[in-house]
Amino acid sequence: MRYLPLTDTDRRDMLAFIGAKSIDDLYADVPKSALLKKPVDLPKAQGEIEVTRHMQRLAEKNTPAGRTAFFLGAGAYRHHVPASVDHLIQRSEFLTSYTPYQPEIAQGTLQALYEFQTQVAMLTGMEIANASMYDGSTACAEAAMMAARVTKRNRIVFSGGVHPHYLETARTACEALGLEIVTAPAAIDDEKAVLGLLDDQTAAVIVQSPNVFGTITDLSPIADAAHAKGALMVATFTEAVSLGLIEPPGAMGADIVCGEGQSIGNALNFGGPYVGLFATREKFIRQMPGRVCGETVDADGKRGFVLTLSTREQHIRREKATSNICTNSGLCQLAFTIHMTLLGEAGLTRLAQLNHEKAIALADALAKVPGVEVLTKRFFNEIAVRVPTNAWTLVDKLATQGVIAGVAMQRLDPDAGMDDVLIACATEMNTDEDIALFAKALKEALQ
Amino acid sequence: MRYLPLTDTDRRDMLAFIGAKSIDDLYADVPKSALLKKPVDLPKAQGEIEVTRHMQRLAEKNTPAGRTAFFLGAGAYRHHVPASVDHLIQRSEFLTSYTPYQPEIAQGTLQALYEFQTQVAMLTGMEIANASMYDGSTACAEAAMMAARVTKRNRIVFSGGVHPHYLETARTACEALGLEIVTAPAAIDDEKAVLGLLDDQTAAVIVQSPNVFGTITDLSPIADAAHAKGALMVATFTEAVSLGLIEPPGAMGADIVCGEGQSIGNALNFGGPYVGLFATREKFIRQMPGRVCGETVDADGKRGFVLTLSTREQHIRREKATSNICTNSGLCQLAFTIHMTLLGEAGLTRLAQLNHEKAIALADALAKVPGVEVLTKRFFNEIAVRVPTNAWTLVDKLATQGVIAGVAMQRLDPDAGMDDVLIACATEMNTDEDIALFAKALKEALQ
Amino acid sequence: MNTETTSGNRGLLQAEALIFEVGHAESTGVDLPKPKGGKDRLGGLKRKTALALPGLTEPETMRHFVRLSQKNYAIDLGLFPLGSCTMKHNPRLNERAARMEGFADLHPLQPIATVQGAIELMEEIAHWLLELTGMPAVALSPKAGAHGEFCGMLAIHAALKARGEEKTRRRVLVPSSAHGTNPATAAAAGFIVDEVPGTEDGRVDLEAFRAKLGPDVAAVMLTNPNTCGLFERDVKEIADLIHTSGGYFYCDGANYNAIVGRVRPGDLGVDAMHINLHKTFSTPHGGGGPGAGPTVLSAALAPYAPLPQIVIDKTNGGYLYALAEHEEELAGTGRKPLGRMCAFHGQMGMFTRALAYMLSHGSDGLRQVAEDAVLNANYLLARLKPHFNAPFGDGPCMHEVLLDDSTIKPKGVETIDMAKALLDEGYHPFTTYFPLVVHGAMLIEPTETEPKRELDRFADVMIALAERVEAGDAAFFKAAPKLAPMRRLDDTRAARQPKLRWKPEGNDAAKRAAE
Amino acid sequence: MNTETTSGNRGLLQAEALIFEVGHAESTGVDLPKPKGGKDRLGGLKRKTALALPGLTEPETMRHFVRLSQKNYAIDLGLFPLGSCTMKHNPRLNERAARMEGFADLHPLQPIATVQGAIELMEEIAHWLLELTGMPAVALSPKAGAHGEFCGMLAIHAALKARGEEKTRRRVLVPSSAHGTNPATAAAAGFIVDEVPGTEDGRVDLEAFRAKLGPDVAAVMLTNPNTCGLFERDVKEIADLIHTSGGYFYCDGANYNAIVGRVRPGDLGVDAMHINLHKTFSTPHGGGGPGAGPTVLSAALAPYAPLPQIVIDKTNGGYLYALAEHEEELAGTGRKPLGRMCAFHGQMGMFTRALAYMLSHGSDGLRQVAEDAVLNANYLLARLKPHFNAPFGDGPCMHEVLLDDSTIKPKGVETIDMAKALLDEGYHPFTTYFPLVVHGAMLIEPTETEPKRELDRFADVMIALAERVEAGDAAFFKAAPKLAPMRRLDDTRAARQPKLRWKPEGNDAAKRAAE
Ligand SMILES: Cc1ncc(COP(=O)(O)O)c(C=O)c1O
Ligand SMILES: Cc1ncc(COP(=O)(O)O)c(C=O)c1O
Repeated sequence: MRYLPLTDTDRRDMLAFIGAKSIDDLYADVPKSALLKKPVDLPKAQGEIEVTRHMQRLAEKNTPAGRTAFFLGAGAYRHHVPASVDHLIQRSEFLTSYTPYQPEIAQGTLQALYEFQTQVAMLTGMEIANASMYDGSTACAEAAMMAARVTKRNRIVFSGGVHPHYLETARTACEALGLEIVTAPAAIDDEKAVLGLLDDQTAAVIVQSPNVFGTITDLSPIADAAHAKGALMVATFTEAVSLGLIEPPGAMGADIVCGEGQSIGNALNFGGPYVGLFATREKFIRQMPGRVCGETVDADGKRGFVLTLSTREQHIRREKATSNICTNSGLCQLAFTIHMTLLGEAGLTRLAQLNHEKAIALADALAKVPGVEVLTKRFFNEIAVRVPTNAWTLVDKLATQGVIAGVAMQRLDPDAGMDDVLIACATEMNTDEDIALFAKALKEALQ
Repeated sequence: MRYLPLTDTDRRDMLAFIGAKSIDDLYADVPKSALLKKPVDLPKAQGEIEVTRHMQRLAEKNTPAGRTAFFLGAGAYRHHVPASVDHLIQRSEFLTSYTPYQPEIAQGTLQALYEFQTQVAMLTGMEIANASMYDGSTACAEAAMMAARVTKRNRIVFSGGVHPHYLETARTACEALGLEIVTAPAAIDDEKAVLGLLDDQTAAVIVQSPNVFGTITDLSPIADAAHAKGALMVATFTEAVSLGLIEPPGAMGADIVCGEGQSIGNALNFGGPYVGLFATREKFIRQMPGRVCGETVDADGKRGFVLTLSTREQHIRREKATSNICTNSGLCQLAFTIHMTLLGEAGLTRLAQLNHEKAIALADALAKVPGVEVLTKRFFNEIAVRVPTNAWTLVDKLATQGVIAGVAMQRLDPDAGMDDVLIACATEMNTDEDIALFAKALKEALQ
Repeated sequence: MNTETTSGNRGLLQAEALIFEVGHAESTGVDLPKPKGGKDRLGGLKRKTALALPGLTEPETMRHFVRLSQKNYAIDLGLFPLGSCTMKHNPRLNERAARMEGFADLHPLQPIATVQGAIELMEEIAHWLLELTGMPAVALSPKAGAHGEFCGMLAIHAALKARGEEKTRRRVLVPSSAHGTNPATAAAAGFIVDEVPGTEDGRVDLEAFRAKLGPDVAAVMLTNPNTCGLFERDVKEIADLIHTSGGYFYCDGANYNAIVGRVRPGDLGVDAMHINLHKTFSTPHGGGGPGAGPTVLSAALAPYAPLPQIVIDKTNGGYLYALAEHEEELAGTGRKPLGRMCAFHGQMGMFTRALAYMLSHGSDGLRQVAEDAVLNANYLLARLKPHFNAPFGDGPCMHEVLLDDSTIKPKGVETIDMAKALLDEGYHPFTTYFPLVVHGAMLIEPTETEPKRELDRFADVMIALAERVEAGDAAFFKAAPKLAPMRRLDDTRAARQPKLRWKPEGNDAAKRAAE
Repeated sequence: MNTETTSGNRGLLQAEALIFEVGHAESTGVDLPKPKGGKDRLGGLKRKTALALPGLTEPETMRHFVRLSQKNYAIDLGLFPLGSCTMKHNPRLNERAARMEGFADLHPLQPIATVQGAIELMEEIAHWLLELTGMPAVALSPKAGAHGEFCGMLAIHAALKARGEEKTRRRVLVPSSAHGTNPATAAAAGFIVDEVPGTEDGRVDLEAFRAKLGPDVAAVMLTNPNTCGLFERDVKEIADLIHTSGGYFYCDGANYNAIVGRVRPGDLGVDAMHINLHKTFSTPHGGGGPGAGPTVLSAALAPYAPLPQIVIDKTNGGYLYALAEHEEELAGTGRKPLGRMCAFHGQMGMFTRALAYMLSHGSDGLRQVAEDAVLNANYLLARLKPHFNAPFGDGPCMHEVLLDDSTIKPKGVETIDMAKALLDEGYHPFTTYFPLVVHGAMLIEPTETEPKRELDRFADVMIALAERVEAGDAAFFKAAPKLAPMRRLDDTRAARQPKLRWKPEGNDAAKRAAE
């Protein structure tokens, strides 16, 4: 087998050296009854040619986004990833290294982490950031739990614009801990509804901007109200590129900013792996979940980097840890860092502007379709539109014409009572032809 | 522009430091009349998204071999290249390094070269090998010229089984030098015809096995006859994998072995880049063309490798050099070395056996098609078949049915008078279904 | 070693500043069409706060990260014997498969008809995991091992709730040798952690365990093979005991590599177990992640598996894969999902890699994986035992060798020093000081992808170092590493005055970097 | 630096044996189905001679070559100022394009209808080259620069033959500063090489050149910008003179990067010029190749362009690309191809990369390439001139800076020593001892993809070294390199007793390797 270097001779010699008669001697501690006599009932070993054919066959049963006019976002976004990004993250020294537990031979990973933390802090307008969470949804759940720790309160208020998957993920995690989840009804543009839900038992108010309908909101009044009640203001987002063009949560009073980093450096990958961004205030540093990398010096006084503040983490703190997270999103975080390094302020700003302009063009094109109403007024690259039919069936229908129109709100939340709402997004990947095709197909579908 | 690091500020500062008013000052030596005032008439700069679309559009106008039932060889072969090979050759340290002129910081390239030279020598059964030529055809031309140098004679005899492109390439190169090219008529299986062409002015007799029709030949009698006349025996080949199963030319008296290495480690690439293999006897070492890597030690007595015997080469010897070659096929040679390392004797032998068995299956399947005659009796993975129609039009016709049947001899040599001869090849990439489909389509096409 | 150079480089080892110290806000490595620049629809929320993010052109970016990468150790450079981490070879075929357009360029919310192959792949990897573990159900969405633990403990919480016992059964028994994620996860799921001591021979103390059982016990979290690299002989008794006392058996599957294809957790009475695809099934560690932690569940816990779930839509005679994303879509199946672990359906990019790995090995190859992993570990144990203290080294180990520093400490050399000396020898060290139950633990996991030659070379180095300790050369160890990219780093300083990001004012850093 | 370790590794720098010293003939890293093993059809020619090729499994192979790679310097690691080699950034977009299934998985002999996009791409790159150079025709098939030279000289030979002068015009004038491939090529094409001396200011001596002209002169081979990094001011006169005397002007285009988009060789009277796509157009050097040397031709030489040639097939109103592979297929066009340069159609894999590079820059970007390349060189010249002797440094240079060791040699330090000292500083040195016309030449080509920051860092290092020479520390230079993967290697020994391959008996090597 091509991955197994031991030859039969090696195996014989090694058993002899150990003083074992057969490999089974080494499994002596396993209850005889539990030791399988023969391989389980699964296919036998295959070479690269066969495995490639097998995977190709499965891959070809799917319709890649790039082969369609593609307008789907709602938590994952199709952006261009420069060839150099994917090349660099595949370097053996990054791809096949472990968590940097031995900093003297892991400065590559560590310095990149330090750069990532700085980029995330700058992007969100916060003081500090951690070394990544699994994704935006779990980062959001961690933010809720952290807020409860910081405030020693157990009531979490969610606005009606938070991505339903984020809400469900946080609910699942928080309720086990006995935290109470309070939610405002789903609404295209009504984040301020959370103001009415605040009380002095509230640990945090969690608002998404741009929200799941694309609406962007000024968080300052919400932050002020939350602070007045002694609660933390948690801002979340699913589209990191938006921060290139809109005011960052950190500048609007957020105490914790968490969100999805996939759109920078990472492919769609059918939902994972992605990279959760998590930033907060310096004063909350010891309540922050996840790994962090910090600057220090070596025995020669040279600057270097190490994983630090591990007294917050499970391997030291065990049941008192700020989170149980161990493996995080290392390589996706590296892709984010590299792409962000390539972009820089100039590139990110332009990328964000392009996205916004494509979305404006999309909104205008769809608005012209009889019976279609654009519901989102202030947006970055995503909008909600009302269609005069069931949005989910409409999306499936358009797909057969090579248009992935977006996602029906009903699919994200069947109970929202928004079966006629479609969420569509445009990025730099969409051509004017794509938009025209979408509008045309939509018009025909509705006739 | 993403590849140009100088900022306008940099440019201004640098010009000032140099003491130049404008960039044109630095082009002062160029005749004014020849200095272009504005960019030439070509498209302006484009980003990755646009360039990718442009290349994708062109790529999609082609039919990739893998999307068809593919039986084409005749100098380039479709074999599986393990994923790790392409990954390794893309490592920056290999991909973006130059010819190892500074051995202290090029041991990676040099040791791999030394391993390549050893592999090629072992594979061909020769004493030494060089660091690669451009491809098999130019290696063959170099062999002819080397033979002329070694023997101080100027008559080169080619057998009728040599790939027409190889013959033409050698003819083009040799005739400029005033060497005389003598060729036996194209024949499926008549290499010994060269015996009648030998004389005591003959520098070399060049025989290909497996030849362009797939026929394999015992070179020993030809070598003996050549040596008797004081000529060198030059063996060439286009399918390196064949050496895993058939007796190597070195064991049959060849003085120079040259051929194409593409089939190990390298994709089809529409004809290039490929890698020319060149091996010979130790005693001819100083007449050998191309770079060679040799073993030595460093100041601490540690084993290391350097480019050596450069007194044969153009940069030292200039007009008296053994060849004008400078840049060779470095990266393709590395791919060959890596793939050969993965294969080893066990893997190469099995790969060769599989190819041979597929070819036998192909021959038997085609032989059953009414009107089709298999002409090649002793073969490795390629055969010539006679079809009851023009082979070229037949190939074009079958292509429309998703079968790339091979190549018509007429396309390679219109003057061979073999318009009804088709050259077809099978490799480990062909499934039994491919072969059945080919036979079926051929049968129908001939009805 | 610290030969000074003008450049700050040392031969091929390049000094590298932070991007913030060399980049410009105007520079970029990405060319995009110029925006048309019409009126925006941001409702006055256009960014006012400066970004100040530096950019680098592509050549500068390539160099920056290639230079950084060379300061890293990696599996592709040599033995990476981090115990408990299963640092095995990562086949490049898997990387190629994961990048196939038909997988990488798929959005998780695409119309179901356009992603049939993707869901079929999820079904296929689920099938492999169920066959290998002998369990009836699996939750694919957990994103790493700890997340899988969380999923399993939430399933137990849900099952207890269904029994109306979630308030009464709050105690979770966790052996003292457990990995930190176990107690952390139990706590995160709202349970109270109760430690179970171990025995002289590195296993759970069965008597102590029995004594702790009671009506308030929700579950036991047991790692098997355990973190000492040993198989828990009494695993079946433990399973029976916890079950009869009304609790559940969570098994930490991080060490599954030792038994894959040879022992099925389902035959041991396990109720839930996560599988680290980034360990046993070779998806790359990527310097810290991403991973994937599919969690297999027993019949008792299967009904509580999280959303989404794959269902087959046979409406009008068809056969379509679909995803149930909400409980109502499971109506009538009797399933009561515990909720949702994360957005979307899990780490698809890891599923493609892991499936390519499974198909490549096949059932026969996977069994060989376990045997070779165990053989390699026992061979190292046999070679090192004479020179180090192996606390539980009398019997065979599983896939990892546990040593401690008890014999070298008297000479002034501790586990950490031994680890740093290995850096100079060109090795990534073993896992240090884990498990906590053994003082000065050195946990060595060679994995099955090491040739005997490499094991012998490593053993020779370890033995030579042991002899150097014997010779009383403690100073040599304290001074290590000398040949690594950096000398020993000051952890205390990092934690005392945390500096977690670059700041403009911190620009003296620029100079230091260029030193 | 030579700190001994047991492993032979030095930190991250891994000692690595030859595959022949560690592999087994039974081991393999490739799994293939078992052959059925029927009767062969090899006619008794089945291999009898043992192959004895060792194999390695995939993990071992990955490690072997990754370890080796780290002993290499590369553009992606730092400045690579090899004069005459144009070591510029190699964009990864180009690698991606070359690997598109529709290009990489195409056979050169596929039915023409199945490769229309490939030929269109060849047409497109031809169009770019013709527009940029202002020439009427191009031969795409030459596989590297020297091969392009050969193509050009064969075209000249063919043209002379058509004039019936191939026997009388045998002399080719080659400046003494020419690259070795020029005389070597002229000789290979059957010409007699006649050297033309240079002037004080590094150009061709026009008078000497005029004096050498005559009825037996076939051509002049001139590099412009020349190998001293200077533009040949008299290039037009030279062109006129050679033309009026009945000869042709071959221009070596290796240094085209300095003028691309700014000067068209067609406007200078050039008859043939090769273009190194692996220099000007960024296709990777790959440790020595492959390259590509498309050769542009003047109207006088165009008819003799080699086969194959792209033709448009308009039969019954269609528009199909086709390839004329034999002279008869060109009947009626008046073309008399010189023959065939190689099998198939040229370095397609390089065309895809180069086209992606051209499209990315566009006509504006390519012009900027030339200007920045020249600016970077002149900036370095200005910084280094005060500290080294720049033989032709009074006027501006083109894209490379020529220095020599005349000021340091008296202190006992030669060009080679300066080069080796740079290795310790983490730089690949300049080109040494070329061009031959300048003793102890150091030819520095920074290229346009270097930021000013890197140029300054390099200049600081060069100046610091110059000062060290001044200080009389010659021993330091003779001892260099100390920090590179190896100390100075013994070239003489390698050439005296050539050892060009591993041999079983040479197994003491194994031991030495492990040192
Ligand atoms: C024994 C054990 N359990 C659990 C984990 C957590 O797995 P992950 O890092 O994938 O979250 C690990 C990982 O190191 C481990 O070693
Ligand atoms: C001036 C000059 N001419 C010709 C050549 C030969 O080009 P190639 O190496 O591509 O054959 C070179 C390459 O180094 C060169 O520098």
